[in-house]
Amino acid sequence: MLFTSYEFVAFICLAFLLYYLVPKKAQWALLLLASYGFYAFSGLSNLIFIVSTTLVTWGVGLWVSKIRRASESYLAIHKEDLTKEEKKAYKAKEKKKSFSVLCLGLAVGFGILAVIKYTGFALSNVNSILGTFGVEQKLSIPDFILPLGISFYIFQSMGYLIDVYRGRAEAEKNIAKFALFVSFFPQLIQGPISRHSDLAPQLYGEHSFNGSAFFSGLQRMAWGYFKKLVIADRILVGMKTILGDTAEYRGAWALLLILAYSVEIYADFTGGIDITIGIAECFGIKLKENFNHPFTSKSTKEYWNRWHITMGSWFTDYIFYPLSVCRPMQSISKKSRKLFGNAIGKRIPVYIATIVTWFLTGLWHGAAWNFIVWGLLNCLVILVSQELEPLYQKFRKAFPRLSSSKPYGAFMAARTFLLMGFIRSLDCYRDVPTTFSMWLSVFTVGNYGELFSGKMAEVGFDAANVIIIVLATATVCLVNALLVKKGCDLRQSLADKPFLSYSLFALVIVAIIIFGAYGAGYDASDFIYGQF
Amino acid sequence: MKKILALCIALLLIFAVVGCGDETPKGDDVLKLNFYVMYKGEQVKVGVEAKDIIPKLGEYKSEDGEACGTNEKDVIYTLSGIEIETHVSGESEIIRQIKIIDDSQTTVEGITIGSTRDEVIAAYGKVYTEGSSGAIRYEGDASAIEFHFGSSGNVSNIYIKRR
Amino acid sequence: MKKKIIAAVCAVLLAAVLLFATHLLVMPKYIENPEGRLVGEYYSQAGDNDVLFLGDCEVYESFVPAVLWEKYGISSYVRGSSQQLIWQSYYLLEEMMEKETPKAVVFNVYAMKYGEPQNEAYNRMTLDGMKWSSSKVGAINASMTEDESLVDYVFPILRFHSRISQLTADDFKYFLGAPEVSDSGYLMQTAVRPMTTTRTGDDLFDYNLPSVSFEYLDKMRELCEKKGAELILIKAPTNHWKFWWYDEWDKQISDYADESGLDYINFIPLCEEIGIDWSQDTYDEGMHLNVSGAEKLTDYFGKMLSEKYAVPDRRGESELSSAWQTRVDKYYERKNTEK
Amino acid sequence: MEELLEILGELHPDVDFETTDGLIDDGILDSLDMVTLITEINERLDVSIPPEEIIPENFNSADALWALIEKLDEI
Repeated sequence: MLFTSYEFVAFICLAFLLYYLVPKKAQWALLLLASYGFYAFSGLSNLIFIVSTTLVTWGVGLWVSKIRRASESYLAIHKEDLTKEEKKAYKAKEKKKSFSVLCLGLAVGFGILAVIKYTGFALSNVNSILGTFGVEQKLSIPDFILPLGISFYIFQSMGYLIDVYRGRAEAEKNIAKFALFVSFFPQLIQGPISRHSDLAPQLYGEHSFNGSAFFSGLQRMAWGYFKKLVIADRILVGMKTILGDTAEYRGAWALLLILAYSVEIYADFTGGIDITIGIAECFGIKLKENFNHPFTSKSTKEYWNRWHITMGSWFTDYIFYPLSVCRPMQSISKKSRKLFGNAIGKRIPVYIATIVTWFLTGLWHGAAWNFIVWGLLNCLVILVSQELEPLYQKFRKAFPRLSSSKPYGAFMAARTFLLMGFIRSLDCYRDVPTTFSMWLSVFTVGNYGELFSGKMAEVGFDAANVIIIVLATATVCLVNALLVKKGCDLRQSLADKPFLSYSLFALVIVAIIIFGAYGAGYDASDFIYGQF
Repeated sequence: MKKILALCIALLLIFAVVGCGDETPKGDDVLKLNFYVMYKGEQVKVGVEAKDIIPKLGEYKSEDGEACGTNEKDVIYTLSGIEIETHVSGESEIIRQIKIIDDSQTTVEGITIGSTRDEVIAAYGKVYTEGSSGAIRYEGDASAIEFHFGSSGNVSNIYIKRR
Repeated sequence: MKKKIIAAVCAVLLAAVLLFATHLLVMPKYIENPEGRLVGEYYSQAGDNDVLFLGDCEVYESFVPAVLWEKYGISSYVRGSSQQLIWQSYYLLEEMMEKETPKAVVFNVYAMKYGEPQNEAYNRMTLDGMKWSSSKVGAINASMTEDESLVDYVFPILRFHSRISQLTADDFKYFLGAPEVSDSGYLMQTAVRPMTTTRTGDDLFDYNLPSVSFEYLDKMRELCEKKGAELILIKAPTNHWKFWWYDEWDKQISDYADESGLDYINFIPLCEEIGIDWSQDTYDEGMHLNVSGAEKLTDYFGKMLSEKYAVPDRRGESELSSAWQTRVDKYYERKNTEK
Repeated sequence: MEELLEILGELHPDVDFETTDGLIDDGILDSLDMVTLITEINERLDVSIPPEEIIPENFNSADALWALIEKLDEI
């Protein structure tokens, strides 16, 4: 069920109504019912996966925490009569046991994801390798339809398991409550990926109706719908034609696509997250922010601290750090420092960890070479800029006034925006070679005149459409500028001026209804991240 | 504790079996053919833009049938041996039906006006549906072919229609 | 707290006004193809009609209520619309029967060849003109294609909002509504384009008319019986391969009429007798009659209605005849200006 | 404690670790330094800092870091 469908609007109104009617103790149960109702809507066969993930994660979580508690109580009892070494040995043994149980849970969880999402991709690669060696018969590739949001709820569950193993989260005993944590419907489609310690207490807590909080949640939702329907879906209509015929639309059109896709995916993704956070806010639940004005970032590293924050922190906490401090990596670090000296030596483990993390991030985005190359390119840019850091510092020292001036800041932001735009267009094109040839064509084919010819209308960007997109994007930039300048939450500062905030809210709703790209005229498109 | 995990693993096995079990029914009952007619070396198919095909087919007569209430219309192009019916809506004119009207044209499978019912069944197989008019119809992927029989029992008209 | 309530009310009003203005702006005005305005024009003459016509373009291009009144004193209305499907005809009848007690209901059976929803554009042209009633809801539910939803009918702006970027001068000119285009439901066509084609309809794979059509015909019959009106099935005269009336269909209708004791009149073979000349009396080469053909057919059928079906001549009633006099004058004025 | 200061000094000689307490928040230590720091500590102070302890609170100042090391050491 898409966020932008009539069914969802009806569903959400009903959910809000029941949520505040049902006794507070049962509110979480209602959320669970709503979540499974929402999920069943996307196809009953998908339920198998989310149910099995929930069961396995819940079971393994309990088992791991049982081992941990047993070892802690044992150590507490025998605190005096065990020497330090014995205690350490016992702790290591218990840790190993709970670690092996954790690995079992992770293997099952990631196993489900791998089987469903990547078998097709893996087999097709095997086939192509077989093909190069002239082997005729090919493996038949089963096409699994990707269950809704599987990448998100599996990552969230696995994150929970690791947190329980590390003692940062309490294993949930009640399976129904845990099922809600895994399947909380607003974040099913595209995250954010929440941590058990943040989300669970709020989910099971009791929430009484608070008018202003509810209204501020509605405002956030309306803002999300505005970005999604008035900007993202309108641009998508035009993009489809450009993407459909790469031979025809090259050079200037490729650049147009890159810029259009940057705005489109920003509006689509942040809009979707606004809706998700808005819905949660109406339920009295605070979800983590997933974006922090990404297009103001002056470097790629900063960009990835502002874009899809919960994914970034997930990969950092559960992939990057464990990988960079695990024993094998430490021995590499020791050896490399011995061989290449301190400067290079200390970089190698971090580089390996970074590359592996970015490879997995790319793979997680999609089962295709486009996404893997996308991940590795991002990694390359980050590592290169890390190396050039001393150079930047020298530059900043040499021109202190210039480097801290506003225009230079704007230049860096624009540079990062363009760089990210180019790399991100790997998502759109069919395959990597096409994308690279498109990038090249931007500089070689000089057909920028065509952008102002009738062809724009042909593609779908007719005058009226462009005007609406530009005006809507300008409003979004204006609001973002206010948010950045004001620092505090815009909605709070409006709270005491009801006339202004209510009429603005009404205007946003009216703009969505009139200028939104929805309904029979347009085929309602999934959230870009929806098919994950 | 062991029970819980055993339960989980068992459940996983079930889903694995269920998940990969349902292969889509293969089988030759659905003809994967797309029916078309070869006319002056051109492949005339349904569901394609008329402007790509019709100009290449030589001279023709055409008749309009406007729809009431909208500016859409149907057009029938009469060529030697075949008639092509299109539907015009806005700029697009899609071929909707090809009709073989005399024995100067045959289907790719070699059937024409006057062929017998058995010849048709021999050429297209036994899997067809029969209409109240006694006509028989073979469903293809995106098109279907119909053979209508006159009083003599032989083929009187052949239609290739969009599915 | 009071301030908040006032603010909220103002905001709601603001939104309502903006949405309603946009609604009026983006609603299709049906100026080039006026068929979209026919169904709505009935309400100005609802209430006292002895004969009601129902059906698709064949019906609103064949019968002229002004002539029926002028020659036979019959008060009638043609509630036709483009590709009016049979269930739409039934629900329109149901709506009219709430307030009217006609002597005769005339239904053109051509649309019975459609057994399932056909096309959104035609649905909107027929249904958007109806006032909201249980009949309208019934008609919508029976007519919707898959990508239509009831919400788009309750709030048409949700469907037509995308027209905001394709507005024309007509949208602003007829912002508050367009002038009446029909004469009691008859859409005048004065052009003359003689019939040229001799082609007949293609062979059909299945000549059986859909069973759902007969179900709705039964419902119509029961409704007319309940209200004491005579249901007359007709097939308006057409002579073109696009509106071909197959003999097999004709037989099924006449069999049904005999079984259920209804009259069924197929005007096609009667064209000679009526005096319809396909080189003069059609505006689109034989598909529909133009005004001269329609007047001939209406005169012929008016005689039948008054003699065979005893539809009363009410030219004596002063109030009704003055109302009809204005309609007849308007009809002739339109006939002279459009020629 | 001295040995810890020595390791920190090797990484960033220009920073006075005894007084500053915002190593992470002020961006003095980035992920590159963190990993090297942890490897050094594990190796020279015979302790193994698990990944879950890699949180800003523990690394923001030398004292916090030393507290972490002691906690890991005396169990």
